[in-house]
Amino acid sequence: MYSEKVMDHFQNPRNVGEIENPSGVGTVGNAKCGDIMRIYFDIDENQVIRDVKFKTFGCGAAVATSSMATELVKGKTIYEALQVTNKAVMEALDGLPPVKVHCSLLAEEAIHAALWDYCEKQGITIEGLEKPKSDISEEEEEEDY
Amino acid sequence: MYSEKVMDHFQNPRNVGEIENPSGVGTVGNAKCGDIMRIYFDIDENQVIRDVKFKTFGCGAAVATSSMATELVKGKTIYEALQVTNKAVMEALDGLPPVKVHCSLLAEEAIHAALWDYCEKQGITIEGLEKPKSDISEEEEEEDY
Amino acid sequence: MNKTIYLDHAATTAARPEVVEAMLPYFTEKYGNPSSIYDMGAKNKGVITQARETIADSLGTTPENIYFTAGGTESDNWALIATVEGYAGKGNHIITSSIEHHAVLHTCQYLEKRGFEVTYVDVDENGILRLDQLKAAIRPTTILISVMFANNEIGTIQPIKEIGEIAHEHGILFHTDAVQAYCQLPINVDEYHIDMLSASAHKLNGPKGIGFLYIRKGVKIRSFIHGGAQERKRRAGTENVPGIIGFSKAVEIAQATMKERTEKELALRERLISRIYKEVPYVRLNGDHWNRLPNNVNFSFQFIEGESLLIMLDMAGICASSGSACTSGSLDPSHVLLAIGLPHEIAHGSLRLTLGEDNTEEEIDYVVDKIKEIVEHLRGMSPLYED
Amino acid sequence: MNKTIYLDHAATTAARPEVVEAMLPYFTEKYGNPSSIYDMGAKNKGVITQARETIADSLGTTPENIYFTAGGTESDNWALIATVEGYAGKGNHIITSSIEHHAVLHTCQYLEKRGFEVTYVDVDENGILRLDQLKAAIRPTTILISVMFANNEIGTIQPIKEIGEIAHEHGILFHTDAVQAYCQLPINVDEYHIDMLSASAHKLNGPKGIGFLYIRKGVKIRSFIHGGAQERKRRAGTENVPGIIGFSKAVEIAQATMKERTEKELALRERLISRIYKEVPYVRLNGDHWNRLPNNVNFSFQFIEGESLLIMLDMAGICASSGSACTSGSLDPSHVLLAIGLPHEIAHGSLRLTLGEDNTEEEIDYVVDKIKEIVEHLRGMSPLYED
Ligand SMILES: Cc1ncc(COP(=O)(O)O)c(C=O)c1O
Ligand SMILES: Cc1ncc(COP(=O)(O)O)c(C=O)c1O
Ligand code: FES
Ligand code: FES
Repeated sequence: MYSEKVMDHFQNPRNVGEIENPSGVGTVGNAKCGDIMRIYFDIDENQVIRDVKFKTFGCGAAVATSSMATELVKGKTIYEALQVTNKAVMEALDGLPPVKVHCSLLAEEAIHAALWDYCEKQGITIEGLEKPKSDISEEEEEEDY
Repeated sequence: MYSEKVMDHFQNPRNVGEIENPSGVGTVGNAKCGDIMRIYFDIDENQVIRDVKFKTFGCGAAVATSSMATELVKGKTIYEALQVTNKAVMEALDGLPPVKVHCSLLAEEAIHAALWDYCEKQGITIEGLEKPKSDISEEEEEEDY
Repeated sequence: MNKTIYLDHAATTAARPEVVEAMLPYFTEKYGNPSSIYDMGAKNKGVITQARETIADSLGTTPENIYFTAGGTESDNWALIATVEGYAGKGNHIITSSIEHHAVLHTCQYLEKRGFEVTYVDVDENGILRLDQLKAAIRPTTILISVMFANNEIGTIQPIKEIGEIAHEHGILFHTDAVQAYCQLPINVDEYHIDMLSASAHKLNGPKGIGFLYIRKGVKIRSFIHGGAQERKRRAGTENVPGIIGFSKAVEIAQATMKERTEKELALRERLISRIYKEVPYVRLNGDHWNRLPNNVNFSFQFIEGESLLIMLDMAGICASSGSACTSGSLDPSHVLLAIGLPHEIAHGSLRLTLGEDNTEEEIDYVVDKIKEIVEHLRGMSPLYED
Repeated sequence: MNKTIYLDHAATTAARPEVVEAMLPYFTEKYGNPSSIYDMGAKNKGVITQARETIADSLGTTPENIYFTAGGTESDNWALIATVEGYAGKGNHIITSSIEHHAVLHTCQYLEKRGFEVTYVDVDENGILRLDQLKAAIRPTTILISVMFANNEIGTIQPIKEIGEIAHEHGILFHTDAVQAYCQLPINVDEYHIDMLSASAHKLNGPKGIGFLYIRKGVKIRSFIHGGAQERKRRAGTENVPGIIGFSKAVEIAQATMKERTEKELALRERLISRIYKEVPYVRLNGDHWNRLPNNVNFSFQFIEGESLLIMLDMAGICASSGSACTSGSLDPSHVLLAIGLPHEIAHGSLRLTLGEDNTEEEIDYVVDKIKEIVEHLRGMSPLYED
């Protein structure tokens, strides 16, 4: 059901772990599927993401999107990181099955949550960054007949 | 579905045909299955059935019961013939499938009808012989759930 | 002739060796549940999708509109019951024909008990639906028209395209029971405005116990069999993977050979019809001679009764039927033959011969000879026949 | 280990070679329609009756009470829908349990939409029905109690005899979904006062797409699938002869080997349970330890999520599931695990391993080792786990 890229990132997830005293940390979940994702940023004085780690309690897609999303934002500025959408993550993973699209939203939202936390700590705002939801499950709809 | 005896009488029916100027003839049918049976008697002055013939438009069981019933009454007195029930015919044929029991009733009824015709012509009555129905289909019930 | 001559292909057919071969691995090796996560099971989901594609292609549609069922009967029940439940808000009236298979007729009767109203449109003496009656039967509350593509007893092919257009113009759903027509006639569901179509694998050299219902995208049909999330949540129950594979293999072959096969059957059919017509007196061909399935012959032989004829044919090695196999055990004459105007006793003397691609001219000639012999013998016993 | 270790026998099983062999002739040679008059077809009627006898014997009943269906789901739907339709004059209330398979639960929800009332009786923390609640739920209008024999996720066996007695005393019909229990546990329908019982062949090394419903003589259940006169006019559709043969062969073998097989499974089950308990921290065995199917193990591993675990097991060649296969595609946690009181996130980390007679001790040991490894790896990634 998953692409090779997904399986690769699932089996060998990049950036697993925690960062002590992170510049920003964000935790989001999906009450519906019960999954939880936490992303830690170490951001330098130039607003570049020097390091990023994640912990995920979730399905294969959740693990793989965490891994890919962290790869995509690593070394980027916080403004660039904001552009990393769930679509970009899915594309980088060669796609996800329809029921798993929400898992990639979890990754996008976790990045935003960590950025928000960073901004709050720094007392800055980034244009276009809204206060992230801690539960993304409301956004979804199920196919209905 | 049929016993060997039934198949034998179906394939080689005994007493098929007509009798010219019969002593008695009876025709009965079953409106439900559409089948029709006609039995001809040649009865001598001692009330013995000298000859018997039949014609049947009907299923395999109808043909076989006609054949067997005519065999059973041949050479018998009219009183003995009255005792030939559909049960006796079925037994002589080693049984019939449940849906085919009515076919043997057709044979019993055809004998009665021919006897009745004989009695009318002779102006006599036989105890226990009632006016036969020309359509036996009302008697049946179907298994219902 | 020492071997059996099978002339009851409308009742069921043998599964082709290629079909059985295709199924075999799915019984013992590739037996995984398609809903499973592990590869051994999940692979079967892909395999089912391929089968769905093969079938969708044969109807000019896309795979997501094909739903597997346990056979033609379930498909018919589903199409009727779940549709009228889904559209009960719109109305409670169904139109069908008087010569449908019992899978449709008895379902209609069931729905009548539940308060739905059903109009049974008549057919003409050849079994063709009276389109004027159909049009006149339409009410504002009509939610479904269900008319079979071709009849299982007399082989008459209905004017499906016209019926589809009428339904379409009135915004009424159109279901067709194509159990007999599917893979015998080319069918395009869009061209014919068909919203739902039932088929059954065992009628086309596939396995028994598997069928499908085509449901046009957008039709708000409910589930009929409730439970797990299989078949896009519309038909629950662990998928019959070997059955599905066998079905799609049978369709693949039947579609590829359709033209050649039906031409051959047509030639045999005409030989059978013309010889019987010429050589047996007091016969009647039931059903439209030309608007008819290429493999169907249905004759009534006056003065004789069907079962006796069938048993004697069986003794001569010939498998035939008097109409629908599903009604055996019932004593009533065929509702189809009564609907085309046959009197009771003639309806009782009917014989259906349905051809398959393996039948030969030699077989047909043998069958005609035997029929002549047997009909003569039975007429000799019949109180209705005076020659 | 290079070969696949199959531990999902509750989802489906491989058809045994003997089963497939028994079926084969009925695809290509003995393909006749059992409702036909000619010998080639009519013989199959006898063959089906024999199959019915084998199955009837296994339940301590007589063949006329066994009706073939397309699987467990259809049997459940039939038992519920057609019974309540048949007894609607008596009342409109159904009692079932909160941990039924979706084939029962979704059918109940469908019936609720049609105006029937359903009480879902709770289970205790081991999944055993609360008999006091059951008794309290009975109303004068209660027409049916449906409680599964054993649960498909946690393997808990219900006090069926007690439930049957309660139903019997109150003159209420009792249906049991025995899809998981049939041929794993001895069942006598009379002793347990069971009026209807559902089973599915593919759970016991038979083919997919065939099941049966036992209906006690006298129960006025209507048809669910309407059409031809098959199955004593109660279940229409051309009989799936190969499926029926395969089913009865599977039952014959499963009944003969039951004792030996389940003893073996029980030993493996206990080895699996005790090793996991000892060697993996933060685990919970779901379901009653002893009132449980001999082949069922269900563990929750705290802090990890089921799908990841399953994929990693699959990569290690182990086929397992998180619960019911039919709900894959749904994101909701198992209703069964919630019903026994598990919180959401723990319900998400559950693993069902269901054994079969071919599993070995060596396999079990390998599986435990792999589980330990994978659970540790996943916990290392989990934001919920702080060691
Ligand atoms: C026209 C028609 N509809 C429906 C059916 C039912 O199909 P099945 O017996 O495969 O369920 C049949 C054949 O039996 C048929 O000929
Ligand atoms: C308890 C229970 N009931 C019903 C079913 C449905 O059976 P089937 O999928 O064969 O229709 C299953 C298995 O899927 C089951 O485990
Ligand atoms: S299923 Fe929820 S994160 Fe994947
Ligand atoms: S079926 Fe009517 S006489 Fe046999």
